[in-house]
Amino acid sequence: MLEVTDLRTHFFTFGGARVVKAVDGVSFRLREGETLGLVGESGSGKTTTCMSIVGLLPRAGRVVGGSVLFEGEDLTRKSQRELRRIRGRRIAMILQDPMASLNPLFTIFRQVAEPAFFHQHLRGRTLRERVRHLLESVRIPSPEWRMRDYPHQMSGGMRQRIVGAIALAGGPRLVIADEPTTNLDVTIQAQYLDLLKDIQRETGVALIFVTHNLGIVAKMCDRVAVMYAGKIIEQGPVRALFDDPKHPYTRALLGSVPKLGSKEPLYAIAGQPPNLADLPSGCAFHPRCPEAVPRCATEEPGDVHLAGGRVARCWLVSDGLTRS
Amino acid sequence: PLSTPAGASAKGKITLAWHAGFASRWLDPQEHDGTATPDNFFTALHDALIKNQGTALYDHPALAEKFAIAPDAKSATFTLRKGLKFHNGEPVTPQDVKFSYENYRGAKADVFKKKTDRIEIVDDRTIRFVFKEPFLDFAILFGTANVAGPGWVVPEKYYKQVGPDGFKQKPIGAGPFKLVRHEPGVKVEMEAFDGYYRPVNAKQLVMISVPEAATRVAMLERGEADIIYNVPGELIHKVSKLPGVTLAPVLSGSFFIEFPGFQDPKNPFRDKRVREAVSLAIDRRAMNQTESGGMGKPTGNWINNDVLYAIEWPEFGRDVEKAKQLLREAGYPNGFDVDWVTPIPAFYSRGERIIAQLREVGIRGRLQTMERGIFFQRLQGGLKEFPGTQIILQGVRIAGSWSFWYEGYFKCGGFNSRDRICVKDLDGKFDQYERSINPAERKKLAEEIQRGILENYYLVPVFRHAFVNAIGPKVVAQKWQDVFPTITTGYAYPWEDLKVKDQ
Amino acid sequence: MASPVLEVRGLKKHFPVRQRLLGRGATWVKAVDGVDFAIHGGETLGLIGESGCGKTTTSKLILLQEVPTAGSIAFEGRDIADLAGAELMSYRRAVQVVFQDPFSSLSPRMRVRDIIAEPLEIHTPLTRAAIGERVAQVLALVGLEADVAALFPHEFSGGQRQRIAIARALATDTRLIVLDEPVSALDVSVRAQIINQLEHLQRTLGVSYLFIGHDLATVAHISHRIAVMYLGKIVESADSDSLCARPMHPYTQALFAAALPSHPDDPPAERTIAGEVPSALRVPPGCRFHPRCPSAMEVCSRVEPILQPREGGGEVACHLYPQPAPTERSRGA
Amino acid sequence: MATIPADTRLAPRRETADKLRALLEAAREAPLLAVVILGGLVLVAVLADLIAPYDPTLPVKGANVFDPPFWMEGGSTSTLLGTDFQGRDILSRLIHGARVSLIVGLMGTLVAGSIGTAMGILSGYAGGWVDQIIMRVTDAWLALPAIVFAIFLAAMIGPSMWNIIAILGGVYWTRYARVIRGEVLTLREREFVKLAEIAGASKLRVIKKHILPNVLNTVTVLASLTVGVVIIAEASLSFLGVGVPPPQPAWGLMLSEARPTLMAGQWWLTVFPGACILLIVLATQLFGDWLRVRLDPQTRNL
Amino acid sequence: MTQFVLRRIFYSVVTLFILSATIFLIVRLTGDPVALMAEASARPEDLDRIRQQWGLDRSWPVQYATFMQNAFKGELGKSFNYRLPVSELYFQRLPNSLTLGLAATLISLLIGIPAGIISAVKVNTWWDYAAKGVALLGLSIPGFWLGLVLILVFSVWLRWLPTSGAGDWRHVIMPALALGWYFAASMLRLTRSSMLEVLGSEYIKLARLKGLPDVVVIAMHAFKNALIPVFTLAGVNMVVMVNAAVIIEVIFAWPGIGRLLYEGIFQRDFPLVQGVVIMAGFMIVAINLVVDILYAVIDPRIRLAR
Ligand SMILES: Nc1ncnc2c1ncn2[C@@H]1O[C@H](COP(=O)(O)OP(=O)(O)OP(=O)(O)O)[C@@H](O)[C@H]1O
Ligand SMILES: Nc1ncnc2c1ncn2[C@@H]1O[C@H](COP(=O)(O)OP(=O)(O)OP(=O)(O)O)[C@@H](O)[C@H]1O
Ligand SMILES: [Mg+2]
Ligand SMILES: [Mg+2]
Repeated sequence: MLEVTDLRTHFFTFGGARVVKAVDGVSFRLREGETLGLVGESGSGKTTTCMSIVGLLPRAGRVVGGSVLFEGEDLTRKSQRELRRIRGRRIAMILQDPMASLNPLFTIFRQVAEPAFFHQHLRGRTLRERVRHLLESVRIPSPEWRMRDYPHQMSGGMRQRIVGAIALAGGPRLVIADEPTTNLDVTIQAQYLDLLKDIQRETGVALIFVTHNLGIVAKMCDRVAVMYAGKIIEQGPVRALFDDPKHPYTRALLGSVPKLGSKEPLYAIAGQPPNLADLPSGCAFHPRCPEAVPRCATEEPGDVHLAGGRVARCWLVSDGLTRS
Repeated sequence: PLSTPAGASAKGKITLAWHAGFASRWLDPQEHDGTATPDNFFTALHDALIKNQGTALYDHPALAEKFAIAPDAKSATFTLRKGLKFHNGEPVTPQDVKFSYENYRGAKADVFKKKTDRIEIVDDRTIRFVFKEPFLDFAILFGTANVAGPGWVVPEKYYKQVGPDGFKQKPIGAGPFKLVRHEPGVKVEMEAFDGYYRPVNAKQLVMISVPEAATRVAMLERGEADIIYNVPGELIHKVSKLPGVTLAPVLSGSFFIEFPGFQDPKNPFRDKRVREAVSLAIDRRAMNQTESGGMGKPTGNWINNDVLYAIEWPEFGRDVEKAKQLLREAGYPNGFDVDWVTPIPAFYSRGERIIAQLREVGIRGRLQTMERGIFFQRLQGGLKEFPGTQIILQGVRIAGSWSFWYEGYFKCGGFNSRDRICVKDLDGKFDQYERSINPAERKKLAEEIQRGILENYYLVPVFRHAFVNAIGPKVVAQKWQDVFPTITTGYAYPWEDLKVKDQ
Repeated sequence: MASPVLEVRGLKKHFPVRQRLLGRGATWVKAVDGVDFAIHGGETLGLIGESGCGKTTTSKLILLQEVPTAGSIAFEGRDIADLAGAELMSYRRAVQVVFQDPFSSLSPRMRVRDIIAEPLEIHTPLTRAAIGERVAQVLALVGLEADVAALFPHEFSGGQRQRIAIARALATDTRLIVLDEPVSALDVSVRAQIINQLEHLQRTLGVSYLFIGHDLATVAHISHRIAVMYLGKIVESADSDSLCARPMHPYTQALFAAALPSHPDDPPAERTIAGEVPSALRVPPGCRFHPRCPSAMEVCSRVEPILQPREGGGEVACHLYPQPAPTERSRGA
Repeated sequence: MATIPADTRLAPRRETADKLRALLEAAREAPLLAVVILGGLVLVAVLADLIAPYDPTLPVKGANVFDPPFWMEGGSTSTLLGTDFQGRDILSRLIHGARVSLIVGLMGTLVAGSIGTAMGILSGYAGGWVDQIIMRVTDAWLALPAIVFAIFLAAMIGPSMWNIIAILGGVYWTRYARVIRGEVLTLREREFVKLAEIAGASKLRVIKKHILPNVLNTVTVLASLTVGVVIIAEASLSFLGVGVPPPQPAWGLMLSEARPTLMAGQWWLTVFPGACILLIVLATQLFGDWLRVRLDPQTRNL
Repeated sequence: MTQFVLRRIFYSVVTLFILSATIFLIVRLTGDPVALMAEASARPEDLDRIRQQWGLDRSWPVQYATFMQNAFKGELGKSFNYRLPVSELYFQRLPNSLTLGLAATLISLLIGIPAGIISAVKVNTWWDYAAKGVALLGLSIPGFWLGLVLILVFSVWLRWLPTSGAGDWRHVIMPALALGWYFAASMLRLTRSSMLEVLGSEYIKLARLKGLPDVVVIAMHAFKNALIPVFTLAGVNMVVMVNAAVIIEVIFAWPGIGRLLYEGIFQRDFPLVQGVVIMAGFMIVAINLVVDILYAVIDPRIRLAR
């Protein structure tokens, strides 16, 4: 359904004097009803990837290469006008910050109703019904009442669910959720994740789930893509990736998460995430990589396709040097 | 002689753009402030028994048909014209004259009070003022509108009814124009009064306050104003070129320099050589050229020559080198600093010229500007308002007698001079003059005193300026003097004589 | 066991909510509503609970940023409410804090050296050189080079900044560090560095930590003991191991249920608890957790349970477990 | 065990070369125009005595009044931009006027900024009734139209350059107080301030080390916007006769004094000082906009 | 909500109180008005009489108390200079000033808001620079100079408009333009910056993600949020334009409150200056109050939170 091929999005700042290669050759595919997890550290380009798909980049950003095929159409070649008809209707997005993503001056009703109003031209009772239904589907209690409220009268969890309702309003085929639970409490997060799963089961919508939390990926996703410095360094089915991570970065990520009941020292990745405007040569991860070989510092590895639909980008993998 | 009253023949509208704000007291002669300003308004709304008008200095019969001063100068008798009316239709009676005189609270009121014994109403048209002692200056003081106002008649009944404050809002007088609308501070709209004893030519007279000079000129150019006052030096040339516009450079007040507190031993102006140096530094011709378009007069005496006993004096020369020399001799080879140079508002650019000219000989000053009212108030505050080394550029226009000038601007304790100058022997002579009832002696003393001032440079005359006004094409006039016939002030009265063209 | 470094008894903090134009209203936010715990030398106490349950308020009370409504806090045996003058200053230098946000906790206008040196400048008469030396020392402790002292905070990444914040907390002879969600804002890969670092420092320096967090796994990893807070009260506290092995309070159980799996094959949690934390303005009567509790009983809505020793050490406040005679009214003022 | 301590050899993220590059970047980005204008004006002001061809307070010997600029008919190359109503050289007056106008603009801003910042910090940091009082006073001050207030004070204490500076400073501080207070209110809640307080820092120390340095950005941005306002206000006071007293040449005064000539078509008398004012306002605004973007996006809505 | 309104009213009253005290003091520090009020031949006794008549012989606190007492009754005293009750003078001039102020506000809004929006939406484009240029001109041209140029061009050269004074709508155009120009600039800047801020927010991003037309996003979602500060400024500016358009009124001989105030200041007409300033202060405080309450109406966070 969605096929992203070699997507490159760069930010040109200081009048073009500085180029941030936020997304630099990202490829992945997504099937109907599938959930793809997109994980990576802060600044690795996750949000930019999503925004490139829906065509809403900040002024400084530009897609400089690659394609985004959505149900057979290349979104990168579409005008804003055409994209507007796709956004909210066929592709929806849930933003990270539920506090900030609702307009404080409009009622919940109005904000949930807008897509249906503009895209499906619903009016009056039908519109009301539709909104009530949407709110119900995200488990808002007494929706008739709550839709008259303003965002600030709702808790964070509720707001995020309303943002979910807005995403579902146009009946999308693909929902992109950009770290939708980062600001929520653990219990609320669990509720929300369950909700998303239920909705996905009911509607069969495909989901791209952006997160930096591997636990969420383990819980939610079918496939996972690990991003580092604007590139996907490894992707594959969730289970396989957790069981047998191929890329040293993936391994390190998995090792650095504390496990309940275990007091073993954590595996810490040395160093800091790189500066995207000034990437290290060769493999971007090599300065922090405990297994780096000389070649890593000079040449950039390419995608290596492995069995089981897995892809990795590492000299160790392509050269078969995988650590036992 | 009586002519046909106004009324049907009056037509057209005259708009005057006035050069400052309006003070409501200028509509009430009872509170004459002793300056020329109120003349402009009094002569439209009110009338006096006798007044200055045209070439007549003070003795132009107005409400009074005739008047006589007793030979001993101890009484004066006035006869009112027949059929005089106030704007509200009430007749003008000797009782109103008496009330106006006795109730008068403006400038020189104290003098009149002190010298008047009683007022006799002789018959329904005749009134006599009886004095305690010979009052030689009575007629000139009484009839000079820009000095005092007890001769301006207000309706007693109405005045008492509305009170002084109410009167200022809606004045009723016996003048050629009656009030139609008054926007305090902004606009006075008047209409020809058909009960006036002389014909009134214009139907409407509107006075608008337009403080900004450039705006006044624009109004004239657009035909929104027919007469504008006070064209600034910068615009004289331009206005003179406007089609249909006539420039009216009325030779008017005298500008002179005063050194407040010069007798203080610490004051550099104590030295006569320094004062003389100031005189030598000043470029009077340039001043006249730039400020009055050359239409003023760089005369010698600070007292205008059109008043009683004013002496003629040759124009002072300019000699920068000599001035420097005098300063060196006086012990100021590098000049000195003056704290403030204060020109009479709003003639600031003249003050600036004085500053520039003095700089050339090494006397350094800076300009102090203030509102006109504040300036006069500070003058009356005396020396304490002008501490340190100061220069004041006075601009004065007083008609009548030289003594009004001396009393107002030189005498110790005088109305505007207060304690700033105080030259004892001259003041002594002036007292002698005041007491004397011998015209010859008075003349001699007057001349002596004036010479004393000029020779010692107690005051340094600058020039007699032209109060430059302009007349628009709508006003009927052969020459500017037709509109400004009155030689004692720069205003366009008698208003009733102004005529506008058919539109 | 030696006497505790910090001992908190019956601590309460109620914030008034302004309702009237002048004067104070009748409504109170019971942010902390009767909390007891102790921290021993070289020990880490984990404080966990949902947002708004009063964790930060508790830490503020310890840090003397707020005045308690009731209860006492004793530091090394002395009630800190009584401290003044030199004693107060010595408390201020023994207790430090590290906040969540590494961007906001370092002044952007100060150099790293001055940031770290601030407590030293306030508390010690050291010369500039001596301070410089000490700064280099603590920088080394947290794994930074001495020459970063001359830089400004914006030249560092989040993890490095958090290290600087820790270095600052260590600059004086610190005995207790309050860590208010010190790793929540950090990237996963950096988080582990900081946690390891903290553990290492505790082992070498013997400082005590009050570690506040959301994430059960992280708190459990670093803490010796854990206290679970709900709406201003501690509902369960125990050794980290025994708590993880057997959470007893339904709320603690719910937290465990909501924790994310570390592997896709982990058994899915039972249905997690519903609803959200009620507002601290309207604390439910009886057991505060009863409206959300899957095993709530009739008594729960009437009687507030009090902390009782629990099996396997520690304490729990729940009617599912033996409570003293029900006559006792334990609602606070 | 590849764990403890993770990376002892952490190098600072930017090397010297990088820093230099950043500096160059900043310079490249700086509003060249603004820097050139401001620098030029300051230079002119400082060197006024050397570069002005004539004494600005004296008529030029041999020149007339109202000589036009040299390229116009009747103009002369000895008085390049012509002469004014007293025959003084306009160029020299502009040059010396730069000094007066810059001093008035900068010092007025400084006074306003200092009072306002002090008030804002006091109000925001002390809180409670101190805050209430200062804010009410600020409100009251703001409810008094600034220009009226300035005329008032000028009429009261009499004009001189330093009085004008004091007056304008005393009038325009409120906008700083408001903004700075807001800033301090958020700063006060910022964690580094809390940290200092927890470490036992005195109020004075907190203000000096933490609050003040962090509001300076905002103050600078505000200041750059105030300079223009102050210069225009000075011109307005001159128009009303209570500005910098002549013969001291200030641009506002020159513009105001020469206004009648506008009607006479002698445009150069007002256009030159007007252009100078425009220039300095332009420069400070550009500079302020740039600073605002660079230093603190939060001040955008000022 | 009522609490909120009550508190705001309380603050307003305190503000007015401080304002009145400030103005009362400053006016008295400008000097003794008696000599200016006295008739020309006044002697010291007369001055005393006037002092007594106007209550100037009493101590300042007493004078202030009396003044406030009267002010509560709506009497602002009697002008020294015009010998009329200040309120009468004020209301005489108010229609003119309101006309001018409203027209100038309209002009400033009509220029400022659209230009501000365009320049925010098209930030860093040619449009933006043009708008910034306009703002700059507005901020750096003194009103008196602009006024004279307008007169020169439109009255003298083109002869389209009357030079000065009040009258029909044609009289209003130039003074309103000269006055509104400066305020248009500040309006533009504020609109631009608050629009920019709102446009960068998450909820605008979400609105775009919903696939809403740009017009809806900008006009409904963004502008409504950006409106609040613009509103406040417009309100305050209008009061300033009504009460303190001193320079413009002098240039255009406009019979408004600004000139009244101007002359009052220079003539030490205490009651007049006090009265006008307090009226202006009252209007500003009232406008602020109204705007605050309007906020509460627009912004549910305020409406419901307090
Ligand atoms: N408007 C912009 N101008 C310049 N650089 C930008 C802009 N937006 C993002 N970037 C840069 O692009 C890179 C990728 O940013 P992005 O937001 O996609 O990361 P992310 O993976 O979503 O991070 P996070 O987990 O923090 O949300 C970052 O280095 C960021 O600094
Ligand atoms: N100064 C205050 N005035 C009024 N209420 C307050 C104040 N400070 C905190 N509260 C309230 O007290 C409760 C506890 O807040 P606290 O910050 O301690 O929670 P927390 O457990 O630290 O939450 P989080 O996990 O979100 O940091 C909250 O409901 C909060 O709104
Ligand atoms: Mg992101
Ligand atoms: Mg907290």
